[in-house]
Amino acid sequence: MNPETLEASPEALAARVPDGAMVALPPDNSLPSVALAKALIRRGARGLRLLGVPVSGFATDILIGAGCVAEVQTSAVSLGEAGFAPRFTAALKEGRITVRDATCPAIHTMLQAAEKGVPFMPLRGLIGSDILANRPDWRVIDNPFAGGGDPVVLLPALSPDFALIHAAMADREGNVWLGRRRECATIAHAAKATFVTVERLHDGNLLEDERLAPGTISATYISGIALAPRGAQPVALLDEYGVDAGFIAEYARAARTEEGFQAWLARHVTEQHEEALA
Amino acid sequence: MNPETLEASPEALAARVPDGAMVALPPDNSLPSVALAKALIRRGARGLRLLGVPVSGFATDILIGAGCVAEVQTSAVSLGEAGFAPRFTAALKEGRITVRDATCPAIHTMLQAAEKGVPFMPLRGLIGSDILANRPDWRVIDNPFAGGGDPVVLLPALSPDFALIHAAMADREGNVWLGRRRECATIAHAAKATFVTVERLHDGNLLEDERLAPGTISATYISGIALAPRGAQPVALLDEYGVDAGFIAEYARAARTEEGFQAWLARHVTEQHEEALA
Amino acid sequence: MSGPEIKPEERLAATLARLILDPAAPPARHIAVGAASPIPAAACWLVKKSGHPVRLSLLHKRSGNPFTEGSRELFDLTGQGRIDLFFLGGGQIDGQANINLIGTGEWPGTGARFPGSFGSAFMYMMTPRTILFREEHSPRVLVEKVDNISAPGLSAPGVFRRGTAQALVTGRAVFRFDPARGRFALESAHPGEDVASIRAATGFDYDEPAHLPATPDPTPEQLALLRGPVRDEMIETYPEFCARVFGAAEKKDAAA
Amino acid sequence: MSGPEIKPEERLAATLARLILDPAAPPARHIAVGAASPIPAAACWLVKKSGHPVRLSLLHKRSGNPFTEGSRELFDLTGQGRIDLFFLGGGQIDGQANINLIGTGEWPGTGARFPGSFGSAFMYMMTPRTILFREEHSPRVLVEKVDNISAPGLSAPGVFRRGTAQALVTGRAVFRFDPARGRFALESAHPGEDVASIRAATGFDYDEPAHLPATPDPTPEQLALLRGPVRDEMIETYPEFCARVFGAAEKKDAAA
Repeated sequence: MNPETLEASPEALAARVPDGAMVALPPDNSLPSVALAKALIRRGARGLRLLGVPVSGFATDILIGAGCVAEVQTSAVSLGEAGFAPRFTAALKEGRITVRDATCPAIHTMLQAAEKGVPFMPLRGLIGSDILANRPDWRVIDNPFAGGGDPVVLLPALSPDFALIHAAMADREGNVWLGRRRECATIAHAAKATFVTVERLHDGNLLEDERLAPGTISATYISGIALAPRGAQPVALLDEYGVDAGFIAEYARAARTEEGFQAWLARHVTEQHEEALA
Repeated sequence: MNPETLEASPEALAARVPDGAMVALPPDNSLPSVALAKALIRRGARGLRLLGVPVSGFATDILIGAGCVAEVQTSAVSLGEAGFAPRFTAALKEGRITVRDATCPAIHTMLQAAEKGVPFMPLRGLIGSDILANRPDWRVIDNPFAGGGDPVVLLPALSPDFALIHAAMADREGNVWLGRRRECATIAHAAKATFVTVERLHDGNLLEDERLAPGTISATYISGIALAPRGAQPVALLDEYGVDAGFIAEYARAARTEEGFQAWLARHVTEQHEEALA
Repeated sequence: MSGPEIKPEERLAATLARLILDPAAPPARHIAVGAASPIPAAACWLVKKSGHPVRLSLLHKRSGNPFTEGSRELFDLTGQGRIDLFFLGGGQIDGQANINLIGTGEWPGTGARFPGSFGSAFMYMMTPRTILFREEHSPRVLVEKVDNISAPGLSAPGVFRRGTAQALVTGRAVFRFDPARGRFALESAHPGEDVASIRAATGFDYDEPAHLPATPDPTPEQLALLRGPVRDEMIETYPEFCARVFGAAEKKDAAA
Repeated sequence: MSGPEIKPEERLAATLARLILDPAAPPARHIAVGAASPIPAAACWLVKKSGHPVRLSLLHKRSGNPFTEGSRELFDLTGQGRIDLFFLGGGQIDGQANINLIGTGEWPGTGARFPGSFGSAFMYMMTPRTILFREEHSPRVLVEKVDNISAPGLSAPGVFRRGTAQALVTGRAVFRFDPARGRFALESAHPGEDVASIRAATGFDYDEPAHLPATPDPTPEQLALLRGPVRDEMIETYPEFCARVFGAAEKKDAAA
């Protein structure tokens, strides 16, 4: 592995994410790095522009609650069975964040355009939705391959500054295995830098193993890796551990109020870490 | 597996490919079904329009030599270390086939447009190439996201009638495992029907296994499967067997002449099969 | 089995299954079901366990997730025309079958904010059939005109669109949608409801039959399937729903 | 080791390595090498084994193929701007650095047909640096104007392009390309060649220095690397080349 790729901890990766950066996160149960979100909170990150690929969940809500976020671009913010995301909703109401609503395939498409190195990509649908009406950065052209009168939306390429992913394992070359959650590969291809927390290191080269290579992101795209066992919790990691629905429901209850959220944050993010370091 | 998905033999699949169909084939060592190409020759297929994704090799050359092909759309036809593809070259010279030259990423892009259900997709490069000048079906527009004066090529979606792939294994649900050769997944997504020959059947559901799922194409896209052990030979199959360079070199020598090719064909495709049936 | 009483969720699942199998509609060979939709999922399993050869793609099913390109694959599949039927809900649904998953008040939801549009702005237009489903049936949800359009029920001529709403199923009734007229028609009311109670609970205008049928009960065969094989398929993804509707779970939640 | 004699392929590999490391050119952090290119591959391995931190993506390397999206990934990587240097050849190469992989005569190669353009029409324009490499140096290959343009050496103003040819290396000489002038300049001639022999073998016009240097020999260190660690890396992909150039293979061809 490139010597600077393997960092000592999620904190060391978080220190490399500057305030104001555009940070892409996969949704709950699709390999967001909750460990890195917590490390960003602990370092007091400010002004982050979050991108939900294509929707946002637990990690986004705690980053918003902790005051790290200026803008969220996403197709939805939700805690799944635990309901609406309380800190997102409160921050939107109070005007503390800018929300740029999208729709799931549009987010995938903008990243695919960046992955391909093209300035835009078309997408069907969308016409007649107020999402389009509120996205001056999206355009409608007349499909040049039709005889005329076939409007189609063009979406601009989107290249996040950072993708933050939690994967099952990395090898010493810096390759990362995340199995079937291949939208994470597209995020990594589109992002300027990708930081990955992993459960464990893998002996041997993931790309040399025909069974593991298909679920691997090549080290080419990976700028930093840190070990963070259980780093997706409370959300699920493939078949390795499931979602902790009780924990998220408890969070949803606590985070209904600012005070409740701050107490939850102290207990589960700030103090817990200080205890671990002590 | 859907009862009609598993066929008794490659011949049964070949019988379902009508004359004149557009047939997509991956290149040598990227999982073309040579077994299906041979079965198409034995059934006397005519007028096929072959698509090399993105280039063409051994299977294309024998199909052309056997008179099955009317048109080839590809970025190159080559036997790799064994040199030019002799039957392709001869047929082009004699005007027996139409060649539509493309360039590798353009073929991927046209299939990705079909995969996404959009009428076109842009691609950088190409401007100034005679490939573009000879493709009236490709268009240049001014990038609507730039201030003007940024020409970019738009390529139309391309949906082959059939994709013919050789994979390592299929399960009884009709899912197919082909590992890291994920361009085959894009071909299957874009094609109207995908026929797959496999080395063997796999017990259990490939999509339920987190280690195998990332290299699996879902049965959703698969219209027919047949067992064909060593069905990629003489080209390679992942880590299961390598390319038989000597066999291909011998083919390249034999196929320099029409007579040499016909003798090769009788020995390796027609008679061999009759012996196996006897 | 949890006993003979028919739960409202069971009736809704059977109602959705009947709409899925509607012989007048285009065939539903492949149905996708979103994450937070246990009743539509139950309806799809009921169709499948009744012996109909339908392919189900259940989003966020942890085991046997059908997608290997991540969540992008659902939208690509739909773009390809391979998904025949999808379910959508809405914080608001209006009489032209527009849905609002954004929020009330000014954009982007200065009144009540909903989670967001998910893939609706694409799925609604690219799927031949959509069944709108929302248990809450009130003037707050079923409005004359949505405050914000996540996905439109109707499109201008020339705009590419494969289909729109087939029907709207709520906790009180079933409506059919006629895209030519841009208008719902009440088809049946669930037990306990009548013409007047539906009218009072609905914020948009709609057509009404001279005689309003009751939404049928699930058949005993359907109930047996729901409480047996359907529950078994759903328990991993929706443990709380299965416990509440179908009775005590026999399998353990894999995530517990 | 196969002995002290310097093979032409070894000189070419060392020459390409020197061009890769040219401090005046943009950095080559990630180089991709096409399938049928053993000499450029040897040059890249020589750079890497000399201790320079370069990432190599070797197409069609059966073991350790770096791509998990199939061959599309090379083009996506290049589109992203992550590939710094690529090698291209040509059935014809002309004085404006246009390359022809299509064929001679009318489109699509009614004279001699070549295999086809591969990814050249994209790679040449999207890579900051391209080294043109063709061992045959004759008026048949190096022509005044190519019959068909697979990929252009120069683009009209406004056409998006990251770079073009840095140099042209043949079995006889090294040329530098000046995109501002659209013209090659002879830089050095390999042993056995001189100003007149190069001029006679070249179909296009080019600039020539007052005193023509000889292309340097590989250093003893470079030869040791080529015949040892470089050969070991290449033997699986290019067994015949390794046997011919570097001497008897110690490893068995995996495909045999």
